[in-house]
Amino acid sequence: MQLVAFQVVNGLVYGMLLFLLAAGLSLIFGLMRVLNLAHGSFYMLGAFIGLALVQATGNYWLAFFVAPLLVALLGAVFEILFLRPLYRREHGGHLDQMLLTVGFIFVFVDVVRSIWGGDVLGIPTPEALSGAVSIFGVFLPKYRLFIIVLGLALAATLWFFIEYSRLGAMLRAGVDDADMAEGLGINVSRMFTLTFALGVGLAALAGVSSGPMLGVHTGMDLEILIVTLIVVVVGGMGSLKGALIASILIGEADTFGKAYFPEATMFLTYLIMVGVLLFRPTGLFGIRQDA
Amino acid sequence: MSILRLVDLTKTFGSLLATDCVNLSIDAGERHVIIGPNGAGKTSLLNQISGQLRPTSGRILFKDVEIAGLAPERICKLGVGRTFQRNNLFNRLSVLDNVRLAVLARRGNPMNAFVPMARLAALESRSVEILELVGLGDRRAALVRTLSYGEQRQVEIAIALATEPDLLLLDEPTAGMSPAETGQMVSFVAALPRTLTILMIEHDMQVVFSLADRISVLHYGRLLATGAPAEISRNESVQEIYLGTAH
Amino acid sequence: MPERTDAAGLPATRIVTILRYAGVTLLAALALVPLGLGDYARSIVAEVLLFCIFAMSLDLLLGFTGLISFGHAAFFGIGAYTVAVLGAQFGLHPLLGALVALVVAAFAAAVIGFFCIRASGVYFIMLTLAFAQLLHSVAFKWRAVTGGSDGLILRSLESGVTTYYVIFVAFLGVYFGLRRLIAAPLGQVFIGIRENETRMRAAGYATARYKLLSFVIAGCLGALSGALFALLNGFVSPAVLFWTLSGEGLIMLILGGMGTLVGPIVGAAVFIGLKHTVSTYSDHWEFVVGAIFIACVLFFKQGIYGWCREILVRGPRS
Amino acid sequence: MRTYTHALWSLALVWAVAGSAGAADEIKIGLLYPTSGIYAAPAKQGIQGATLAFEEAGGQVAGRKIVTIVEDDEAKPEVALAKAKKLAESDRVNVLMGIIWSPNAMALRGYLSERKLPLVISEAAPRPITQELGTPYIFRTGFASGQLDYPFGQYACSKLGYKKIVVIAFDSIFGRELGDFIDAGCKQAGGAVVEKIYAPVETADFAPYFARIQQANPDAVWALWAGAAALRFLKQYDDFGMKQKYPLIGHGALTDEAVINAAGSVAQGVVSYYNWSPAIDTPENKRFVEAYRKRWGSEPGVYSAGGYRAASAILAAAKAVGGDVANTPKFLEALKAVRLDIPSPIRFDAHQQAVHSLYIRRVQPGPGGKLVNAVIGEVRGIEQYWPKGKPAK
Repeated sequence: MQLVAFQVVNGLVYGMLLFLLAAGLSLIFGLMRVLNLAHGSFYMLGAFIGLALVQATGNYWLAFFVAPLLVALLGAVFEILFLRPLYRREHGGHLDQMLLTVGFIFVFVDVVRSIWGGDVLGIPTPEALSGAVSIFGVFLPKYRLFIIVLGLALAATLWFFIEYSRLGAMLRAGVDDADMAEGLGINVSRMFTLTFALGVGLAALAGVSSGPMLGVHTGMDLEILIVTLIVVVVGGMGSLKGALIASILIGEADTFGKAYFPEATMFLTYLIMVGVLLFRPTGLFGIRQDA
Repeated sequence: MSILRLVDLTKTFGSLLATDCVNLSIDAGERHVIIGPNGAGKTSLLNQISGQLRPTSGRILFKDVEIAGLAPERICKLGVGRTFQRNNLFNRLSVLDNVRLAVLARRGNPMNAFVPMARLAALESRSVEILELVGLGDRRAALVRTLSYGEQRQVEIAIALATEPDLLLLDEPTAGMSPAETGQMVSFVAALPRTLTILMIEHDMQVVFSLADRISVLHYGRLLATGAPAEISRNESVQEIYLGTAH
Repeated sequence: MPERTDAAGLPATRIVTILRYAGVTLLAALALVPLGLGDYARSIVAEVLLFCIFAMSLDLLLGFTGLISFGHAAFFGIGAYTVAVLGAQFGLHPLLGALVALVVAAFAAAVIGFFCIRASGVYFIMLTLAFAQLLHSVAFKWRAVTGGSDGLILRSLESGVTTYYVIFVAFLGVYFGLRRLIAAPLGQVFIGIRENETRMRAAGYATARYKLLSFVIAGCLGALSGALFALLNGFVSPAVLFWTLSGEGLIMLILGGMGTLVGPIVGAAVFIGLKHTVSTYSDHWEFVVGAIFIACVLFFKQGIYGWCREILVRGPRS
Repeated sequence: MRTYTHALWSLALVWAVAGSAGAADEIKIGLLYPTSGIYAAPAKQGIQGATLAFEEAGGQVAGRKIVTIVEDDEAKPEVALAKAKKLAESDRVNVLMGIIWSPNAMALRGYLSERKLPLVISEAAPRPITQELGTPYIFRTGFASGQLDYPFGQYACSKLGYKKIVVIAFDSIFGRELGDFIDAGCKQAGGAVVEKIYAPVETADFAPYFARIQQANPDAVWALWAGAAALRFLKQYDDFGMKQKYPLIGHGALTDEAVINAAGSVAQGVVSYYNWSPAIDTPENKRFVEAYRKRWGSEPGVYSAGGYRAASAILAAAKAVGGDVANTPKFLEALKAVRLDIPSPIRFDAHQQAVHSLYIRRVQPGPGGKLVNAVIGEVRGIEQYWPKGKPAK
């Protein structure tokens, strides 16, 4: 029983990390119809910028807040410079935008490697969260519990923001129908920039907060990208609820798979995805997609 | 003898009723026009008949065969051709290729992977025949995207005719046309053989009254009235909610 | 905007004649390569030719049918592994292995395609990617058959020159075969689906069936290129199934220009050429790939070939 | 017709360029390293180590200039093969060295024999290539898989007193093989591996496996992880309080200098083994470490030592044949006789595999507080391990 509880919690930790990434990717896609394949690269940038800030200031929490902001800023610039010129193209230029983000996967990883080298790096666990606690006989590192709390808090904040704020309402309108939103006088291009910045900022937050747990290295972008894409596809593109549920589902499946069917772990997530898409071609909570 | 029968046809989008229990029967050879204000569910109705939309409930009988919920290509093969409200063409292909693709589906072997299309003379002559019928014979080499809007509407009709339908669905064939083009379109449709049944949506009342054998009025998804043009123009509730607003 | 490939539709101008001459010269030169070039240069040309096949097969899917696959490496890998496994485990001659590879790939493409074609847009992209990654995992895990990460070594043909001519003939076959197919009704139906699927269905085409057919043909040709790769290289590892290969296929298409048959050939040649030169002189090969990709998407939408054609047809800035 | 003439001219030009060969009095050495991608850092170390050796020799042997050409094998066997062909046929190198990614060594084997081109492997460890699949053209100055692991299994059981061991390694042929060799070594010394866990190479989260370790309740855990995964493993092993309960021992990659620098205190106390450590306290090693530091301004790692060693072997053999490396049979003979002392002593066995010393190291703060792999034990003259028994001569 304790072992099962232990695995459930660990699955949740992984799931929450995936959620931070999936939420951003899903929002960006839902609103902008852009499949941002460089999402993992922003995750990596978050981790490396966070690491640089920790090394420069010695303060983890500064890095925790500032690195995502910097990456969000970078994302805004990225959206304005590279994605925006393409919306006018055929079918909104979405294929071109996706291909563009593929190009940036290569560019970002090379830039990061040039700056930080190819060595393995780590962010030390902040003092307050190092060590472990024992809950009902289950031994858990404090930092992992922090990741769970962080993920749930952000899920609640995002939900609240989307349901109740003005910006959130505009975002929902945009996800439902971009043409209509423009008709309602919403400044769609500013919305796009903000959403993209928010999305990649969340990815960067995932990067900097995974640092103390998973380390920082130049392969982390692709490691996380594929599984994030699977989560988003299973949950349904554009759905926050879908992203949350699918993140937990994939996180738990992966953890339990490793513990109990180690030979099949590599296939498990793919099988879930194929299975879900077989019955629901747009994911568990996906919006209809005509593009 | 009726060629198309709609029985209790209903389509909902969430809480919105696009088609509300519509019963309608159309005779072979009839020219039937559906009118109704914007958002009355006219195009939704057409889309259900031609298979782009799947009805929520009810039946669609074409030549006494149930076609509700069939795929568009199946329905097309059974003999229902259509045009779209907004031009829906192969914009980067030539006029000839647009029509030839439809001719190929009906008269050729689309699985042929060896003989160049240009060498299949029968397909080409048939396509040219249809293009000349709609008055685009000399525009066959032009790319569709370079055509005028009215010419593109003609390509729409040409493609629909090339599928050799028994029932032709026209979704606002004169929308966006100049008065002269509209006149041409009316005489063209009027000249189509009576072996072809036509169900069309139209806003322009002049067009409606010069073509229709019978008219149906849709309002918020419900069929308000069906009858000969004279009856419809006398119908009080129609005048109130439809003709009234049109004035 | 890539123009449609329709050999018959082009005006018989001087430009066409020039292009034809250039094409014939190129083919003649390619036929003579083994006589003049050394082993290494010849194997590079052979590599270019087989990646031309890969890029053309992807183009059939993406450029002609409008299906964006991000998992074409799956078929390349199926082809390569079929030849390698049959050769290494059963001693089958690689050329026979290549034939078997086509059958295996057709079957696999039918199954994978059946699942993928149900989905559209991004979901299609993701499913193709997922299937390719799944196969990558299989190649990694199924050590007894695939050799895992160590890969498989296979017997090559009697001589490098023979291998070259096998690849050259396959290239000719695929190029002229696809040219025929594109001009034929089936190819025109594919183009129709790319241009407007709704219209095609309303005109009576069961488009799902044709998309699946396109997927299967592209899969077979992709497998052919993979089989030739195994033949040329004498070695196969899970890298041939990795998603970066699918990405490189896309780069070749964008670089050369999709929706034409010459475009992928130009793209594959330039890409492979660049890869071999840049990686010798710089460790920033990834950056260069990314930058090319970005530049093509932003500025050269029609690709090198499309751009050249435009200049030839219209004259420079006329 | 003009078009044809032009095309033929350009074709002739291509022939001319491709056909040109290098000067005959140079010693051309091809370095095959994965200089891009995730192995870029080890590759850089290896190349720097080799370069240091070539520079110390004055860039020449017996008056012949040493020319090195570096190619990126991208840690992909297909690429390694293509690049080896390029180095052999286009650059016409006399000898190849390098290779970190094991499958690449296997992929080159047939081609090297066909081409009669010598290769000195600096790192890649696939065992068969110096055993049942040995060829006259392949030498290895690095270790073969099992070479260090089997004796370490014995050492852990007999000297460290760990009778019950759990193996946790990345899932690959190499990882599984090493697990088996540890097992065999343990058994030989009266212990046993009670559970073997093989997880994907890119494993991010090890927590699910910790439960299995707890269930097995071993005396120690032997781990094989490299690079980023090693860092994660060390961190998470410590986070979950596993290190206090089950002492961690492992392959040298687990406590590579780059890894322990990034990991910090969580790596402290881990016992590992390798054929080298920068902390080996001999004059030869100190000389190497000092020279490397001075030349490159950074600390040497195991790959630096590996590159230096492979390059030194080539230099020594080239010297023995008076620079005539183009005479392959003579050069191969000379290679077999090479013995090196810097940075640590090696010689080749009859199968062209280097005989190493095994260094048992513990991660602890060195002078200046920085963590180092301090040497706590040494076993000399370690020959490669033959799981199926050494063939009778």
